[in-house]
Amino acid sequence: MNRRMRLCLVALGGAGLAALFTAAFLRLPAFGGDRHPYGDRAVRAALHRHTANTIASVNFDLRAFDTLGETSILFASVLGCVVLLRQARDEHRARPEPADVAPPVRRYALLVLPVAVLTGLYVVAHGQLSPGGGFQGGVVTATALHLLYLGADYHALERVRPLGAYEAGDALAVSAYVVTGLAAVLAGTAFLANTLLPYGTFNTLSSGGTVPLLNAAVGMEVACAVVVLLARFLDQAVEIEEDSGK
Amino acid sequence: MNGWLLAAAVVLTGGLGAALWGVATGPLRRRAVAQNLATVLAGSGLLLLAQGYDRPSYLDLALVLALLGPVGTLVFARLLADDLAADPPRARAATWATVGVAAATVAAVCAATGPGRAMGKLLVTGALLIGGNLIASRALSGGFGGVRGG
Amino acid sequence: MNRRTNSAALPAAAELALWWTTLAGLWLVFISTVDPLELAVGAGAAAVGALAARAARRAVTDR
Amino acid sequence: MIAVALLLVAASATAAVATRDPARQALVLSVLGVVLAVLFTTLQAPDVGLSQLAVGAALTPLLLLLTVRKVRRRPRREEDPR
Repeated sequence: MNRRMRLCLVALGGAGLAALFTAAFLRLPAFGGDRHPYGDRAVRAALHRHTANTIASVNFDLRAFDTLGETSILFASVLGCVVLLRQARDEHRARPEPADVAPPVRRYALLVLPVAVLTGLYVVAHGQLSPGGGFQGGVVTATALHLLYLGADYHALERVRPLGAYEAGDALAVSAYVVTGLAAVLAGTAFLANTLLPYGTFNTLSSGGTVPLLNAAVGMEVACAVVVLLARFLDQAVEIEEDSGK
Repeated sequence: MNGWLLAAAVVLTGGLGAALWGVATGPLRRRAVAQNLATVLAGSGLLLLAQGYDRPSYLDLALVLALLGPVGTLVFARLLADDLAADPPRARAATWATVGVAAATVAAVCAATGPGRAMGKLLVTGALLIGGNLIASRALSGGFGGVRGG
Repeated sequence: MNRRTNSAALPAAAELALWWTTLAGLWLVFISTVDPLELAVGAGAAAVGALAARAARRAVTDR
Repeated sequence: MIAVALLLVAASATAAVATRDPARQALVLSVLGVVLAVLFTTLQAPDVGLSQLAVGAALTPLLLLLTVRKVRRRPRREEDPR
């Protein structure tokens, strides 16, 4: 296949894509309007199930199966990173030297770490009420732990981070999501159908049926996955060195 | 468009625009300082937007930014310590001006909210935003001495 | 032996209690409506935060 | 308001593409993340904005800079006449 042929092929595909996009674009609802066919239906469903945050209702109730897929993608990609970034045979671990951090920075890290952990948990717990949810809160919690690396050194972080526990937590959280879905099947409805729990009072922590449970599972999964992922990156950047003279 | 949104537009265009110029051009020290200041300005902008749209739950965004923004700057201060130590940033005037903007924003939004738990949340967010920024600028100008491999 | 563990346990408990009170207060500031479940979840989250705070402090100072 | 945020996003994204050095690019990228969060807020999508903040403010720069450090450490070692 020569250069000219390839160019023609790209142009053909691009033109087809452009035509499809244009056709789809012409039928879209106008930007910024107050009516939207999907939006109206989603809000109605969310209100019916007493979920104040419509986004959480869409993610963890109407399209909970999609979210299961996304969760598994994150799980699989972290697994891939763990396999790729493992310590190879021609590498060895060098102990990092302790870092010399200015006292105000160290105090700030120690002070903000628990506050950030609390905020992450707050965001996870209020996913069905206010903006946020499992993903956002999980990332905040996991980032908070790494303040220990920034405010002290890698050795300090390793002391509060039993990596095996986080790997197990990651797997456990994904299974918890699936188990919640299977519970609905056992109760006689569809997989992940939100009919198991009472919907509760609108705009309180116990509203939304299974939405808070799925949120908590995703929060734990994301937090553990980010910790494991960052651990592999930190290992590579800080500890693992290639053997010289091979 | 009410006064709060207008104020947010001014803060975002003027402040964040200037920070963007600072982060896109110039030596590394100026870029790092501009990144730090962009966090504070965006945090003030988010506070003003939450007030302007009259959505108290939007405050969570400002809270998360106030927590994680300085952490991001600490990441740069830590991992670029060698480059920054050779040419330490000096931007006291710009830092204090930005902190002034943030403090004025928090004070104004607090005054509009009135006393109560919502005001407490605002004050916590403001304290984290300003305190974090000052610590992060301290870290940029030599907070990590002699980090080698650590 | 018993006296020594006591004298070590007291500051630890005090540190945890101080952090727990601070974080539970922060949780009260964050939430919009107060109800019993909210308080229970907040107490749990504050406990996690307090444990994290103590673990972090020990990892940095005791070496 | 939306126009202001859109302009800022366009400007910072262009700056991120135009920057060559990866470390400086990470700095521009973290500002781009924050500006994107502001854009999502003005479009009344705070959930997306919160995700963007959580990932873009600290996590992406940390991953990028750790990678830069690892890649930079390697050539120096090979030049060492040992």
